[in-house]
Amino acid sequence: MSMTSNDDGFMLSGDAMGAGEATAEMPESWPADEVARTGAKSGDEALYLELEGWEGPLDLLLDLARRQKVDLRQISILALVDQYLTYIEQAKALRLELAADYLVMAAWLAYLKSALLLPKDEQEDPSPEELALRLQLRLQRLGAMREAAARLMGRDRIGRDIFLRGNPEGLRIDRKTLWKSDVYSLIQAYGQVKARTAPRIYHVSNRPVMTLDSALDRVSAMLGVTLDWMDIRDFLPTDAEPELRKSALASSFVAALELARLGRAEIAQEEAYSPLRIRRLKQGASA
Amino acid sequence: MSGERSDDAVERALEATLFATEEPMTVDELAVHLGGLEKGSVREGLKALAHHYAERGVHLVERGKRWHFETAPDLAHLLRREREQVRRLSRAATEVLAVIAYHEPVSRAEIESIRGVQTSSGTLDVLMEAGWIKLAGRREVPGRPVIYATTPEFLDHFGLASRRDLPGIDELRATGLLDPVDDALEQAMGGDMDPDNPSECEADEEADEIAEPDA
Amino acid sequence: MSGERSDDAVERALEATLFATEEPMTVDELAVHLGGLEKGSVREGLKALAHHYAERGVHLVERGKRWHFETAPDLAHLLRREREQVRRLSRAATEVLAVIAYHEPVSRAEIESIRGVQTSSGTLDVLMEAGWIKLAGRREVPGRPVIYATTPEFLDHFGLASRRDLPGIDELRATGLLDPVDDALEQAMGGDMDPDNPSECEADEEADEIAEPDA
Repeated sequence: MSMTSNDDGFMLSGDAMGAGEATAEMPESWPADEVARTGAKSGDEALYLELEGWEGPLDLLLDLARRQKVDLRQISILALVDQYLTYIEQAKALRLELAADYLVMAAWLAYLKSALLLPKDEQEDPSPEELALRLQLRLQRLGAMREAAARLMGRDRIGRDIFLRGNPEGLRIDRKTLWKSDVYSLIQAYGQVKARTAPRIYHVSNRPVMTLDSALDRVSAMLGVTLDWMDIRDFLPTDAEPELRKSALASSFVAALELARLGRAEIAQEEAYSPLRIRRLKQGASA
Repeated sequence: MSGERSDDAVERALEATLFATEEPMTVDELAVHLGGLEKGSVREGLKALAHHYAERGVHLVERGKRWHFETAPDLAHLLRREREQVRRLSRAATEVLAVIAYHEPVSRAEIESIRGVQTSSGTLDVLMEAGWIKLAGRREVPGRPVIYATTPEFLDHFGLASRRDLPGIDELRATGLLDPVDDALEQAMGGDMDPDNPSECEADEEADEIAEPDA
Repeated sequence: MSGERSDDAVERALEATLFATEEPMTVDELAVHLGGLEKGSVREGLKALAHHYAERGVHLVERGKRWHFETAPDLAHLLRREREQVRRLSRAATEVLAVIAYHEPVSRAEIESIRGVQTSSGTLDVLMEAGWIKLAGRREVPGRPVIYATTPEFLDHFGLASRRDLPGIDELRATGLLDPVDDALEQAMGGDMDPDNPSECEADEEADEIAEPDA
């Protein structure tokens, strides 16, 4: 008995709402057990108190359908509607709080019932027969899944009925690196080490410059020739390369400043960027 | 003679490896682990080994293409632990698991249309945490809903070699109980409103045609 | 007949119990676990079971009065396998190896002075792991630094009969391998490297070392 596949499958699926009791039986025997249990308690009230145990109206409908004790494909939808509506009415009478979806389902079923009772030619689209069939199909599918769940849970399960090795040694894979190189890389690397660390000789090439001293000599000498203003550019060597000219200009400018400081020359510039002019000061004129 | 000997060696190596492993192993994994053995000989070795253990206290079984040793089911009464090792599932979780297993891959909306109630997010979480279901991508329809499917661990836990072993799945499929309600309705309405006998319907073929895109 | 059957049942029960247990078990524990079985039949069952497994991939063994399954000793290598992965030596490591090969035995400080850059300890570790260099004692100078030399495996791997097969400085120059470093480096590094800044160069090589396994 304890080894049958459906045994205690539902115990494991019991939810927190005291449904362990409700689910302790094989699902096939639900309706009968439900009735029996309901009878054992004081009639309807006990049944309605389980309202919270239903997972929504479809769930309740399925259970009611099972009470018809026929194949779900042969249930009478009209009878089912009556069962449901009676159920809801009585729950209301007992002042049980009903979730909205139960009431919505009740209203819909009441509509369905009246539509089913109307003459055929007054039917709208979709027809009430179609709606009833749809409901029936849904109940069949839910019923099928519920049974499947019970059978699944009733299987021999690992950790409950079946056990794996308690203390497996475990498999380990150690990664090992195989290093690879070759002779060419080796001697090339050595060549590079040697080349990189070989003693080096630094060559500093002579760059064409005019030193401050030679500029000083040159400017003083040229200033001695005349008392007129001279453009600083006139002091530069005429045949100089551009690089030497730059150096000569800088040195000559510093030389001019030096001579001005010594009181031997004066410097004038009419405005920014205009030619810088230099002329000799008469000896003693500034003193 | 030497062939026999080498078969024996493969069998012993497989036995030792599968006893020692902490996780079930596929034929490929076993072949690699045993130093690039041919998959053919691994398969043969597994078959021989499973046969050897068939009547013993431990069995060698294949679950979702992965092999492991486990205790024989008929010895459950000796081994059942006092400390419950198996997660207790709520009825809702059990039902959701069944819907996913029998219909996979399914979206949450599809699960809800079968069960007729909303699925609390905790329910799917519990099943994911147990390692029995996984996200299986998205359905390429408006809204691109996430779809769910079962895992190899699910097959493992419930002792199923594959989903074809799901209890009653063949009957469910044959009776159309795994088809969407709309398809079944189409089929039933096409005929004489007789849902019991859809094969007699004239519109049978037509219904199939309509059903197919949804499948 | 019925006696045989019950022996078989005990054997199966012992097999499953010892397979599933997390700890090795004594005869007493087994007897209690199996519902107050006689210790005599537990002992006999264990003996029969040990005999059954004697030639298999796992053995049933007694250690300090406790019984458990373990991998057959000759298959222990299956539990710890090595997987080999081929990696090319980084340039930094190649340089260090070359310096050791040309100058052995050398200390780390000497290697650094020859290379003009610091040597990360990982580089020497890699060369030791490869089996190409070994510790060759200590230099008898202050600090007694460790000195390194190449191994026969080094000669093997590089296809050298002896270290004298390594080309001399003159030959290196002749083949252009001693060309000014700027050119050689520029060629090697695509020119975006500053040869005057050896520490930067070392950092680059370390990066290489890390990057290489992906290559």
